[in-house]
Amino acid sequence: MSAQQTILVAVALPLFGALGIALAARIGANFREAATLLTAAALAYCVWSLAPSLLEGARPAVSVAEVLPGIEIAFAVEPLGMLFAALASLLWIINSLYSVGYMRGNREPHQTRFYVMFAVSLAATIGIAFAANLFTLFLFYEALTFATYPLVAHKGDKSTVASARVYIGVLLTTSIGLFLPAIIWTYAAAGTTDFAAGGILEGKLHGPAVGLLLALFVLGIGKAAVMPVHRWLPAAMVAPTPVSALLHAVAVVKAGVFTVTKVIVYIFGIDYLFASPGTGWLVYAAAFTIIAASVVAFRQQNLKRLLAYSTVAQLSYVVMAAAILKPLAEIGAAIHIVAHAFGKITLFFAAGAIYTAAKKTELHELRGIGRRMPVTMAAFTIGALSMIGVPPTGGFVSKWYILAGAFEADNYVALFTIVASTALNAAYFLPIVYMAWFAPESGKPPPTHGEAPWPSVLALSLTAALTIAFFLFNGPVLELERQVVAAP
Amino acid sequence: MTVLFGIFLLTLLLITAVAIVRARNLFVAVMLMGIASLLIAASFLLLDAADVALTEAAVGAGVSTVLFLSALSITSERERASSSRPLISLAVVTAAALIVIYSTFDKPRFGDPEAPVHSHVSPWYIEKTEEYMEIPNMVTAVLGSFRGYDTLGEVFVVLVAGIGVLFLLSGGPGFDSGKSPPPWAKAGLRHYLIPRVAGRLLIPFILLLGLYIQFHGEYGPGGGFQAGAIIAAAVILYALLEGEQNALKVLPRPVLIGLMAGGAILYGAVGVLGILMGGNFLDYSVLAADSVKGQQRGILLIEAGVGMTVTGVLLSIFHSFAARRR
Amino acid sequence: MQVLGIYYYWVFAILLMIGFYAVIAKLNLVKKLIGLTLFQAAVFLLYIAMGKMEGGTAPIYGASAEAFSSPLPQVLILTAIVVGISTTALGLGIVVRIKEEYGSIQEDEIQEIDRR
Amino acid sequence: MNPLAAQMPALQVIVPMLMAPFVLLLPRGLSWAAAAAASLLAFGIAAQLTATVIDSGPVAYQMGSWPAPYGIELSVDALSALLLLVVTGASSLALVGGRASLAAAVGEDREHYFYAAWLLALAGLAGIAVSADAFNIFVFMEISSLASYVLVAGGPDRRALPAVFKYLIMGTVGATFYLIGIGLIYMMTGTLNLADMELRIAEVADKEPILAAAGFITVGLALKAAIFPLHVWLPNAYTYAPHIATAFLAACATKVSLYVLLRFDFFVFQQNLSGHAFQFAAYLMPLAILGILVGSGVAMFERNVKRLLAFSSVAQIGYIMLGASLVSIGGLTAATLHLFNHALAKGGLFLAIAALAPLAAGLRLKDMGGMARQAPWTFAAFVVAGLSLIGIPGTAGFVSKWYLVSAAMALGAPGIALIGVVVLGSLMAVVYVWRIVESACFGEPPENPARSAAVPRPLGAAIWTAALANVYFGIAPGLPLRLSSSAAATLLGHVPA
Repeated sequence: MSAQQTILVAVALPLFGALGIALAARIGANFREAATLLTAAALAYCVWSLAPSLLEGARPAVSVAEVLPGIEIAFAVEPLGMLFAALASLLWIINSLYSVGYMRGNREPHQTRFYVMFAVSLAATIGIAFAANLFTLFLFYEALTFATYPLVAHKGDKSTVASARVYIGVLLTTSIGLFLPAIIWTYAAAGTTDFAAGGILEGKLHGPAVGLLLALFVLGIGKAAVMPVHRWLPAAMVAPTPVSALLHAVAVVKAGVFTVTKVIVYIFGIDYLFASPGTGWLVYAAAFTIIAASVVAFRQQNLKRLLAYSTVAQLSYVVMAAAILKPLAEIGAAIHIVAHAFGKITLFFAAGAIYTAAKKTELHELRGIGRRMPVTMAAFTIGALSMIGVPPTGGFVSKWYILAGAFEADNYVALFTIVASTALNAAYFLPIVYMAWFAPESGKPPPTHGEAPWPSVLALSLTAALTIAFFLFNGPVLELERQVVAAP
Repeated sequence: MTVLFGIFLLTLLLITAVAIVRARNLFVAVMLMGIASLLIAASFLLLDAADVALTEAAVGAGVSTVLFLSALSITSERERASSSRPLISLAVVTAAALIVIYSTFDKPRFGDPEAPVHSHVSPWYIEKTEEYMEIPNMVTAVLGSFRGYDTLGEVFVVLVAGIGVLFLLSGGPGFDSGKSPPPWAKAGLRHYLIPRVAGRLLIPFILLLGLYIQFHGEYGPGGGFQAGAIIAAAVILYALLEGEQNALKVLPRPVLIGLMAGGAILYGAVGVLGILMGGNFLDYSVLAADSVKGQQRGILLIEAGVGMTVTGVLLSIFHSFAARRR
Repeated sequence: MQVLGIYYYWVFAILLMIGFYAVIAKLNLVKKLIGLTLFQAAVFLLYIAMGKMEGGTAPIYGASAEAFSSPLPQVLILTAIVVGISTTALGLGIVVRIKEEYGSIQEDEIQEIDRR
Repeated sequence: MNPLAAQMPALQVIVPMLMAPFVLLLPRGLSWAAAAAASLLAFGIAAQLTATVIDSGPVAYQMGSWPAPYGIELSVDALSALLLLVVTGASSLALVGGRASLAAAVGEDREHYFYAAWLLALAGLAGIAVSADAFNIFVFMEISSLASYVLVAGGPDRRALPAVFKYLIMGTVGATFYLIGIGLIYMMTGTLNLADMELRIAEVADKEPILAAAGFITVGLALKAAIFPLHVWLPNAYTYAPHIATAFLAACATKVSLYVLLRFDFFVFQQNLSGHAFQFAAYLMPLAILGILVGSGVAMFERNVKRLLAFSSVAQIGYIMLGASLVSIGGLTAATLHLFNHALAKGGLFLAIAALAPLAAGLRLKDMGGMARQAPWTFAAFVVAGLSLIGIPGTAGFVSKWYLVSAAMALGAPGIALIGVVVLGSLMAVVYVWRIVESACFGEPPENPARSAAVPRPLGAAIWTAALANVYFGIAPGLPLRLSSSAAATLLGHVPA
């Protein structure tokens, strides 16, 4: 199989997998779950098989159809996309494992629809990761929005549907109202929307137009959840936990910040953007989002909502890192995508496991729960440490690079933001950890539950392990991402 | 003299039109419409448009009046409320009229032989009718052949109207499948001696006039449409005298639908024959060895088609209205 | 002759206006159709008047005739008259059905019934 | 070469037209089959004509073999070919899929009248598209209009009757305005042939009768095309017509009037009226913008699904007008392309409504509850067509909006405002499409056991054909794009640089 074919297979595989899952569901639930895991594994194999050649500098590309003159549906693999696809495909396996435990443990309805739409969402995610131009990316970006809608509205009751309406409303409004005009503007100015090393807009736009276009992109890519377009993310927390975990901690939000990074690196070009006036505001916007979201997270009483606001803040780390416009910071942005993914998915898994086992969702209910669910809470602790950025977790590595980039750019706003938000992160995560391990158990009659079903526990242990592993073995990833900012 | 007469006719027309709009009794309005039509027809005659005058008289004073009256007998005679938004309507209407009057400022002089209407396309028709068709009536030549495609369209407009009325009135609460016709439908004016005798005397002459106009159209004013209207009028008169059911016995519904469809098919078939004989659609020259003969044959056939369809449609519409339970 | 020529166009305009007024302002559906008929008849007058040629005769070849009024506008209006009566017939068919369904042919009353 | 090939422009019209009287005479059981066969044949002819136009340019045809300004000429160029594909395609798809739905709406005892009227509507619309003669266009406009009145009047609800009466009155006023307009032009030029008219109008371009004629023709056709604010007949007519007829008419009826408007404004007037380019843009652009915003705005709050989609049509006509009012290659390409793409989307949506309506208690939004579960496949197709209506990439609707926005962008600063309008309209489309989707997916299914069982197979196939066409022409818009850019070049070729 040539690299080109592998790309196409990787995009199509989850779609056929979805069909297979729907068919397997007619035989039985076990077959359906087996089909899901099989598809996930096959996808991961496909995606990961592309990595070695990429490290050696290959850039496989394939074009599918030319929609308009100069506008193609085409795929090209480059380090950023590779990292994102590899991350999403790896975590899908673990997430599927977790879903089996969660969905069965909670006796959720419409499980077939859940698995099918999940597979479709993954196809869209891989499409985003491998898109060779803005148009293709936008196509899959919208596909991801629509594919995740039924997952968010899974419960189907009134308040869920209302939240799902906020979700799709914000995402569609921003993408059609801002992102799409930005793409058309780009096309009108540059004559192409292809991602190219060093950017395509250099010399094509001047003065405040650059800042305006950047604003259209950043606010239009609603999935990146930069304030004030972050509202959909807390709203999406009405979804079942596996959806929150994979999609709203990994695939969807990461698709957002991934797109922002890609636009900054491959459409504008960091040097051009750095030289253009009126683009510095993005650091401030991201910084504001980080601080504000952290403050809001600090005030939350519901665990999932707290995690959601923490995600909003962490996403803006990536945006801010990309907006620092220095090579080290761009690397930091890329690996923060990975580091945050491992940490946040662990936290969500833990939250879901607690809900499955103990039906608890509020912070004050978690007193002493560490004694009943030690594995889960251990994983939660690792995840929380990664969020704060404490070694030996992945979160430390990426923060280090972002800090280095901020120093390089003499960007004191960014420096201050990182320090301040670290303190805030610690302030809202550590009390939970402390309470879970050391506070006396409350509640009458005293709870009798133990750990969640084993697939869930296995899954969250794996991701916790990955969080630590990323601190220790991040060499290949760093090497890959250096290529992003290497001279074209 | 002509000028004064023309002005007199037009002024009368305007007065009638105002009276029509103001009349609260719809029956009166419809009768006034007939008069207005006759006035318009007379004006057309003054303007050298004999064919159009004949048609306007047959349609406006004849067919249209019959249709309106049949509809009124089912609905109601009185107009209840008057107008809505008269001021806005007046404003819109005045604006339209002002544009029309504005448009007449720079028009060619009335009757100017050098006007584009007379100098561009029209002389060709006047010249070539003789050459290609050897028939005196240029209106028939243009209608039947030079612009025969328009006339084909016209036939199908009539056909749609027929289909539409049949469709609309073949359902709904007033639909009566003919099983229990009201007594008047059987009798008509049969018990009134004088109208009956006079009418019966008239009918053959009207039919004859219709046939004459049908086949004389190439020489004088007339043609399929006018003939169809007149023949239909004869049958309608018969229906009024002898009762609608008896008229249906003479020309039953399937026959009427056959006439309707058959006329349209005949017209179309003549056109298709043109293609089959190696010409274009509606090219009659190829219908006979001699192209002039072919043109004449073609015009005769399509006029027959027009007559059939018009007769069929008008009678179908009349019966559809008449058969409604009221 | 020119007086008559201008007069034809003015009558066309006024007749158009009268018919159009009945179409928009009248609430009775039959009256609207009557207005529509007048409205169309005005247009016929426009066409026929422009086809008239000074000193011409009806466009039928005859012994003495030398100049003819144009046959083309007459043909167009023949077609237009037929189109007009077809529209009227269909309109009347609809009015009859409206009367049967609603018991009224007044626009305002029908709207009132539908609103209920 | 096939000897019939030269006759294609005529056959395009007379095949459906002549089949209509036969439908009246044939046994009742055959009327649907005859109508569908004639419609499919017409579609084949349209495809053949399109191929000819792409290969070797416009096709002209002399009716009765009479030379051009004297006889009636037919001519098929890229624009008419595009329109012919839309008209015949919509008719064929609706007829093939719509038998059961129409039988239920119209009643089997009178459906042969209905099918005959359908064929005449098709023939009339096709006749307008191929005609190159101003008066001939009037005649065929009346055939199609009268036939459409019959189609709308076939609706089972009695409210169809006042709706169709309003449609008839406004349609006839529009046609008569058009007739006055061509009468005035004829008075000044002595010709009815469009090409001849364009040449001869140059000498008299600034005379009052021509200016008044431009006004009458524009207003008359705007009435027929339901351009805001002359759209008032459209919502009720579309709402109460039989669903299948709505699909057919919504896909192509108003488009044909728009086509004639484009022909007149660009072919006949554009080169010749002094300052006309300015007038066209100045008068139609605000109306187009208002149409987009008001149509979408009303659709956002409308409760009846069909009327919601009808108001969306008012907005979509606004997009077409907006593209045309830019008077540029890009704008006209966008306009003609949207003409094609909107027909695909709206046709698909109304076909899906035809399939869903018998399953629901009514057509209010809340009646749609549970539709996604009851007819998942049909509803999926509905969503695909809905996405195309919004203009999501990967669907046909996106391509035309892309062109529209690009054309507006070429204007510079004022273009930004237009882009704002397009974007706002699209967002409003998201809202009204999503209201239907949401109530179908998550609404309470009404407690009404009297629902019929399933969507008929042919209708399902027709709906999916339309939905897939939306996707296909969103990914590979080569054919319509080629036709519409060629049409735009031809239209603009008549405008002085």
